[in-house]
Amino acid sequence: MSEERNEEEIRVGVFVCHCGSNIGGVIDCKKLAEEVRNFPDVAYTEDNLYTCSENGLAAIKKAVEEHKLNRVVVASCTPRTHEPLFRECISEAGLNPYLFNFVNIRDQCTWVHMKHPEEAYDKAKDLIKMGAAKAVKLEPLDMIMVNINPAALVIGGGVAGMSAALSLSRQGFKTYIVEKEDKLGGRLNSLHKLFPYDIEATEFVGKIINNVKNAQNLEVITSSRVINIEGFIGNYEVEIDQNGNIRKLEVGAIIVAVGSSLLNPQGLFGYDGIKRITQYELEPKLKNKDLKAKEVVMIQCAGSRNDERPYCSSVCCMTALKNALTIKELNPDIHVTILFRDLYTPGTSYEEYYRKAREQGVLFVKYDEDRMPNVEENQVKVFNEYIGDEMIIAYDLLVLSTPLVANSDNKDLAQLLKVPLEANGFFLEAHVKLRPNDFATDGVYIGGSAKWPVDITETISQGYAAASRASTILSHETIEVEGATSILPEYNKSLCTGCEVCIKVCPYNAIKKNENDEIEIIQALCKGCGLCAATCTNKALVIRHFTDDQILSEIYAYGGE
Amino acid sequence: MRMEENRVSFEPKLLGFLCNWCSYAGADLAGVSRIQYPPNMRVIRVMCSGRVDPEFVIQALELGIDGVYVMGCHIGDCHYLDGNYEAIRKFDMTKKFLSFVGLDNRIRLDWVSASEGVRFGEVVSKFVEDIKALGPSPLSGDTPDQELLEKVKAIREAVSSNRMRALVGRQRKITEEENVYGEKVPEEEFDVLMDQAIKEEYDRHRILLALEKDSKSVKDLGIELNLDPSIVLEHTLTLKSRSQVDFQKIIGNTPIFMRI
Amino acid sequence: MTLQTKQEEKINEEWEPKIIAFLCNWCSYAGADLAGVSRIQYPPTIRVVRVPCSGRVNPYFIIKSLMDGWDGVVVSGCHPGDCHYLTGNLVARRRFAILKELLEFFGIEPGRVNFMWASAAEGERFATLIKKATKIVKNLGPNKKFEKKW
Amino acid sequence: MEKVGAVMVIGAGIGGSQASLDLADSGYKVYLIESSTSIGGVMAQLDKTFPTNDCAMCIVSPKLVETGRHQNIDLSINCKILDVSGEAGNFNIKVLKKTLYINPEKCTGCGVCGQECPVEAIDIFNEGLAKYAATSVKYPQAVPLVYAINKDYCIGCGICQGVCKAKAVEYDREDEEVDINVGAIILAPGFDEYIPPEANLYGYGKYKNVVTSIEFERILSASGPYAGRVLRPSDGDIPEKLAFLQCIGSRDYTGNGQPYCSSVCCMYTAKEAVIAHEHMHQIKPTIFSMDVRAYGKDFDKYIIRAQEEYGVQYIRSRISSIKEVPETKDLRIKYETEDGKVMEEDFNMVVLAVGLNPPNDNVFLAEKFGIELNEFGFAKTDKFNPVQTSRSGIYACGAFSSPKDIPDTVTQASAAAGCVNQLLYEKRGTLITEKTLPPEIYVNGQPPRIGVFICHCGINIGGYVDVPDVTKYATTLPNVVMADRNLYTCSADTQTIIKDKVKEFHLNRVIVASCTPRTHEPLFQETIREAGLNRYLFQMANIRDQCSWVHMNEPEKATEKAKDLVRMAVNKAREIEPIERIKLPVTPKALVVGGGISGMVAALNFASQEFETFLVEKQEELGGFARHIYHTLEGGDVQEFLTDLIKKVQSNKFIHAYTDAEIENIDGYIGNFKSSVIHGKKKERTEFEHGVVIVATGAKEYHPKEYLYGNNGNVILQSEFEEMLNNDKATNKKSVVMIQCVGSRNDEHPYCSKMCCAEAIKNALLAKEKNPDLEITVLFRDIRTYGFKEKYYREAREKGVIFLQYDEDNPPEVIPEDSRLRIEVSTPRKEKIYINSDLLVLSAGIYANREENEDLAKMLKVPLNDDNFFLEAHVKLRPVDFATEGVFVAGLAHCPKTIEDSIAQANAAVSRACTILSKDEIEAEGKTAMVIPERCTGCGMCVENCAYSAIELIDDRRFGRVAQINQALCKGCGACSGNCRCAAIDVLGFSGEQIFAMITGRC
Repeated sequence: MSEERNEEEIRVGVFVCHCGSNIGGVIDCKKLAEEVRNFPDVAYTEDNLYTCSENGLAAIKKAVEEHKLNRVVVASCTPRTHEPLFRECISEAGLNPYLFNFVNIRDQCTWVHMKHPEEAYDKAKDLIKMGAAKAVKLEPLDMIMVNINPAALVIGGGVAGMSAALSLSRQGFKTYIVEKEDKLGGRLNSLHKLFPYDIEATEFVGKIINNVKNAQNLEVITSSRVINIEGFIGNYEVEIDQNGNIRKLEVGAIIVAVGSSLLNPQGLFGYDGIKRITQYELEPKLKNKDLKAKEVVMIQCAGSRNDERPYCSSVCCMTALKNALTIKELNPDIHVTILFRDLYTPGTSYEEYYRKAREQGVLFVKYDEDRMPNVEENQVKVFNEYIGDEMIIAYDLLVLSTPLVANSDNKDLAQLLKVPLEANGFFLEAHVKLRPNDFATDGVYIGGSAKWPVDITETISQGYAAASRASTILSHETIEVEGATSILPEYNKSLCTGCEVCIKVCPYNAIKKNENDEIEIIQALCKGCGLCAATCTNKALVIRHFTDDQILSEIYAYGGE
Repeated sequence: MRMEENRVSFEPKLLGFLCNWCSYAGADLAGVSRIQYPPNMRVIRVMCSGRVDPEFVIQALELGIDGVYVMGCHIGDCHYLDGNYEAIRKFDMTKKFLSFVGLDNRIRLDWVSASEGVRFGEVVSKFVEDIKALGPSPLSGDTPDQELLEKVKAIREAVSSNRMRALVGRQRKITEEENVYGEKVPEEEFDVLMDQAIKEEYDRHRILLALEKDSKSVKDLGIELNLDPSIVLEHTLTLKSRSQVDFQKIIGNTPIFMRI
Repeated sequence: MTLQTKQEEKINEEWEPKIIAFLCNWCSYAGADLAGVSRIQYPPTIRVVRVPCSGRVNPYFIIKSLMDGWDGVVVSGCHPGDCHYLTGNLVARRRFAILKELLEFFGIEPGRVNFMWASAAEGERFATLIKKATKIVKNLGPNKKFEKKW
Repeated sequence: MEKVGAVMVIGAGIGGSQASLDLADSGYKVYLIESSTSIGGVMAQLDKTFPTNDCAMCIVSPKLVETGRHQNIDLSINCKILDVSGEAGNFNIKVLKKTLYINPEKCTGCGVCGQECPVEAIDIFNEGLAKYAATSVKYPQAVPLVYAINKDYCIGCGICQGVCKAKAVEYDREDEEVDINVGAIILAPGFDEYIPPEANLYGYGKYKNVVTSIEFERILSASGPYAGRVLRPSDGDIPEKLAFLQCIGSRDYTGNGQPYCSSVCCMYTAKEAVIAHEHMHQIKPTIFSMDVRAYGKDFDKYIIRAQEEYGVQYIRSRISSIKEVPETKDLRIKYETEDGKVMEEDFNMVVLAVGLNPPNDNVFLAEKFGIELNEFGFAKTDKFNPVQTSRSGIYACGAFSSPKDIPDTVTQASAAAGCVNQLLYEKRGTLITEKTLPPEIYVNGQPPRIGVFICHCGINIGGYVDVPDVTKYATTLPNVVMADRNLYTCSADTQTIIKDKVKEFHLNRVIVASCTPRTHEPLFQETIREAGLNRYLFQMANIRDQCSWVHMNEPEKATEKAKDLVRMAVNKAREIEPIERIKLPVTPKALVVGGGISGMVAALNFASQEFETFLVEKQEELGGFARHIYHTLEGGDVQEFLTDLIKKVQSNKFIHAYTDAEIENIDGYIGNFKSSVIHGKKKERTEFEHGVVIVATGAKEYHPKEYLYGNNGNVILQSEFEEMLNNDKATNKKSVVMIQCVGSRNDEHPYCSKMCCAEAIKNALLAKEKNPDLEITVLFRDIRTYGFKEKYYREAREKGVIFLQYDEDNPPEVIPEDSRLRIEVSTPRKEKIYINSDLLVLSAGIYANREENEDLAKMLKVPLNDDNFFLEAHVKLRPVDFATEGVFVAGLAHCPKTIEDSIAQANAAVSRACTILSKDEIEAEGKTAMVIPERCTGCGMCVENCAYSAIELIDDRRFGRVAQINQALCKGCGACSGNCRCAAIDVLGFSGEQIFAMITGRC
């Protein structure tokens, strides 16, 4: 249906692979290669022992020149592993890499039909017939080049943001930090000591801050926030508002490091801010050494691992231990009792820290989720699991270990970046295991507690991880974007009525209406899934390399029309 | 040749659409683990199960293929986030259309993840057995059932009419998220509308095909398509208002319609 | 499209007659608009001149059109009794009855000039009348009686 | 309370629209509130209308377009009334404007959203016979042509917003509450037709081929779902044998219908039968009816024509049962013929002539507006003023007060406007805004500088015609200085672009190539006038409705045609000159001819608005026909009403009443009449000037020659019988016989006199009241007690009055037998019956005296119909106007009618007259004819042709006997110039040169 198809004659070359005995052992590849010869538009066939080997590839290149082939089909293993290899090979032979089709006659044929060699042979022949039919309809595609602006924006000036920014700026990329507050440091500014090595928080974060201050090509913009983001990977235009005046930054990648917030403890165990405080309110007291209490009781999982916040905030146990040890250090006679459900001190140094606290005389009492400690004016009643009886512990200072929660303004930032949030409001990464610091949308990365409450070490490593992921694209002037994307071709423009069903169905917001009100696909964002073409009400959109014609030709080849 | 074979030795011709990231990978894993399953199914690789256009499924059945299997990632796993959600909606609509001609049990939709090599073998085997039990498709072989072929052709055209594609294209967002008024349309309410549209478009495209052969009256159409003539009249006049059909002449007291 | 034989379609394919149509503003012009609103297709052979009433069409306009090389003329007014100006169409009807004979006397084929009546609600009828007029003029072939002006 | 010079009209059917136009033209601000999404009401659903078989669309859409565009009418659609407070002269009404989800200003009505909408919903306008999209317009020619989203069907998929190029779809548009302050309210919500209930015995809803008459109307309509072909719903065949059942839901005492007669079903059934036969000649219609109530003007002639010319068969019988034949889906009807035989006949299709119910929300409206409803649920109105509801300041017109047809509705609409005039005349013109226009640029003598604007209309033109190519072509045409294209030329922002371009390029001609001039020419003329150009320096080329939309499959030919049309428009534009609309002064006085009830009511209405009125009556005293009527059937005391009227007329200082007077001469034209009258014993002659004339000369009671009237004392007329009853002179009678249709519905007077049945029943009831065991027998052909009069017919039967139908061909014979009479009657069952009675009362009809009417008609140059009554301009839409402007008719002079109808028509005539008297000068139509004296030979052919008698031959000093056109009366139809042998008459705007230019300009 497309106009551009060049009129010269289609000549398909089919290369049947033995893959040693994996294929050749089950079906007769030589006979297959000969039989395939008389399929329509097939100009040359050949079988070889290992098509993916050096001489296999050389054979293909030779055949392409000699027989003036303009389509190549390789029947062997799975395209998932070998398609890039063969695309590379035929492009070296001067053919557009997309004029190649892969037929899987090993993993999905000979290996799985060993006991039925004749049917396997028929199946292989059918698959090659389908592959050749599709090859005839293939059209040359060029990879879409997107030029990258080698600059990065880091949102959030906490320790995660600073680490990422330092790493990127040292690699020579122009980097901006946008921080909501009037100074860098984030949560660390309010802490006294840092576990497990009891380093002074202010001193630690101070070092990082002045690294940031005298780093080249790193600009810090405080008390400012992001109000609009346009564009796509490599070409973002970010508008920020620094108390009143609007600035426009042009960057190639964005790192989200906005961290998390403290839970508002109102209503938890009778919190009053004087006698019953949180760990974070305890820190400054320890810093200035004004602690008069004699009996200190700490309650773990205060407000977390319940229905409202069904997650563990991972840092509260270590914070409690740190503060407990600091108290003991100030005055060993102060009794400290920690009521806990489970103590999370993973790793070697954390477990050691826990043993150290026990040695200093900190008492640990386990309570059960169903029977929460009952806090009265100056004593706590708690059912001790180990002795199976209720204990009464007097206190003159109650410290609650409250969890970290997602920032309330995550939703607005997510909207701007068009990225999803998970159930508790933290940012949702592309894949929990394989792409922990990427977003599904290319060009946007994440690190630190913005994704999930983590301790300082984890935060810093995630900062660096996000920076390195960003540098994978910033390091190129241009990057190749998936070539087989969807497109509204010129010859179909009259079919499109502008109903916008495609815009609404695209998971990547990769389709928009340009200024003269026509549908346009943002090639850089399109992943080529084909949802829009399958949904288009008037069949105007076309998915390149998987067009309706190509798939239908495969069906006809098999159906026997 | 196929017709005389008795039920046991009949080898169904099956077509599979496998999504590149999960089910195709599952199939490869079955290969790598040398899991054996019957060789009846030929596979077409697509990037996502959401890409499978209902027209492909019906075109395959029309060519006499005995069964079509569409496979995608498990819900929530889709590489493209919600491709398989759309696949469900398209598959349900296709199944409802095919239920008019009793071919709905020859298509199947399933989820196979990249790590389920064993399961891939099992589901394919099960599919081959089920189709074997059904016997060859009435449209397969050299003498396909002509009347049924006409109906399946009509279904293929109805399925790609812009009305059906608009409804199925917007169904998920409107019933699961929200429509333009910010309201969620209840699933059953949308189904009633969808079923009505499916029945209407099916009848209308059968009428269009019948008229394409030659001009006929409403009564002849009623007999040929065994539909109540009053419904045929309603549809024919709707098609006329969309200038797809027009009056040709009047014989006695009966107007004859023709395709434009 | 009426079911013409393939071969017949071929000949008529290239030549499309040029027909000038005097339509009365209140009924026939409104009928033509309704054909448009209901998307009823008819051949693109007519060029419309809007007149207040079919009574306005002076015989000289018709003769001037034929002399100027138009292949056909159509004059369409309101049904008797519908006329917005009460008797305009009745005057026109009598006038055109005589004019038809005069044209035959000039040797102009009778089919070239067609008088018809279509109301504002008869979009369908207007389209069929235009199809009929086009068919007649097409069969008569191009207007050779008068020397062509272009 | 300060009076407000504005009026609210509820319901924009034909009644509401007419009342709004009258008031808007008389200087009042009108708020027209419509509940549905387009104006036109039920009339827009009709295919043709009786008695003229006009196509409803042809005659109503120009009026609807005018209502939609009128500067003083503020139209709101899709509305609901929330609350009403205040009193006559100053009401406050809270109106809820429900959202259409589409912005009316931006929507151009192109219809793409309707085509692309995937949801199909039942199309209420087409009575469920067709489907339409959730986004739709009521019917193709809807006014205003604005699409609306029907929220109940819409699933919210958002496609219409995407495809709408004008960005008019706004899903977040809210409902809007508006407070409106007006001086008077007119209720015109129309009616709802009777729908047979679930378990009805006609099989409606069960048998496919049984349809209601309104559904059949859509089947007949050329723009309906069946495209004008009459097909039956079960299998699309043409129903050769078509049956109509009358009185479905009317004259029904079983409780599931209405007891009254719905007045219009007899006539619309006859029309539907005639049109069905006209569309499909093989259809043979049969009508099962009781009485055939064709009481209106030319109605009887229509019934006779239906039977003779269209083969419609009438069977006088109420059917007993109707069963469907399963195989053929035909319907087997069992009925008894007049002569007693039981018949069974199969019909292919049955149409139920359903009656008219009050609107479904009548109780709601009555509550909100604080008006009373009568026993049948219609608005209760005053005995002697049928438009005045129970609350002062609030009027009702049309079917909301009683079931009535279109002419009566239009008359009542104007009557309601007439009453509003009386209430608010001081506040006339206070709330309307005169648009200030810049002075016109003088362009005569300048070379033509033409600007061409070509429209895409979204994709409606751009999708098929290569608009850029046509624009490029336009720039190559001679005298074209600029040409450009825009997405929607009719949108508000493009109007400003046009004005800027006119200034920038000094354009003196403007051409727009887009849709149809019928709806859009006034809009663009207004725009270029605001840019300082004369309105008529404008031309349109229709490249949408008559080009792109109808040649969709041939885009290249459509583009070529578009170029031709643009070139022809440019050629014509080169020839056009500016046209001045001449202004005519208006004398704010009125002449009323005839001093009967109509004349007096009209004169009093004028006087109450302080217009000086001259009332001329031929007899010695006022009163006219009603002098010898005592009561109306409904019990109104006519004599008391009459004497009160006469007293008021004689005492009113604005009325000069001349009795025993003869009009000597009337000449002049609209706004400038000069008349002279000779009155009184001494034959004094008075002359006076006036702006308008109301003809209310009434008619004569027929004095029969038949049935021994005049030579047997026992044979009297109904009027004489009423006099006897009121003076107790009939106590000694034992048996009275009445004969109906004496001197009516025969060859001499082939029409029904409409009021004799009512008179007969009134007298019979009065006689029975005075003497219960008096034996009364009424010999009738059809009892035509239409509307609520049916109640009295039933009462008479209950009181023992015997009604006997006689056959038209052999009427009863009267044989005097000593002091009594023997009356022989042959009934349809072919038996002979003898009645001995001592009194025979004849119901004599009404006739128009030819000589008297003729000389007045000559003076006013107005026509008479063949029954010598005055012929109105249009039976349906201008029932009180004459074709000649400024002259109006009321009362019996127009046709026989009841007293309330005459009163309504009198007020209506005054309201129509006020549209002229309310202005100190009126503008005549611009595009009129124009004589070139040098060429005129004075043959006078044009004078005969002119339907508006706007031409006369004068003796000109220089050119001798030549024709001269009265610009005020000329409508510009051009019939005269079409016939002129020496091309001496041309029509401005459609001149000879302009049309030649379009024909010849081929370059």
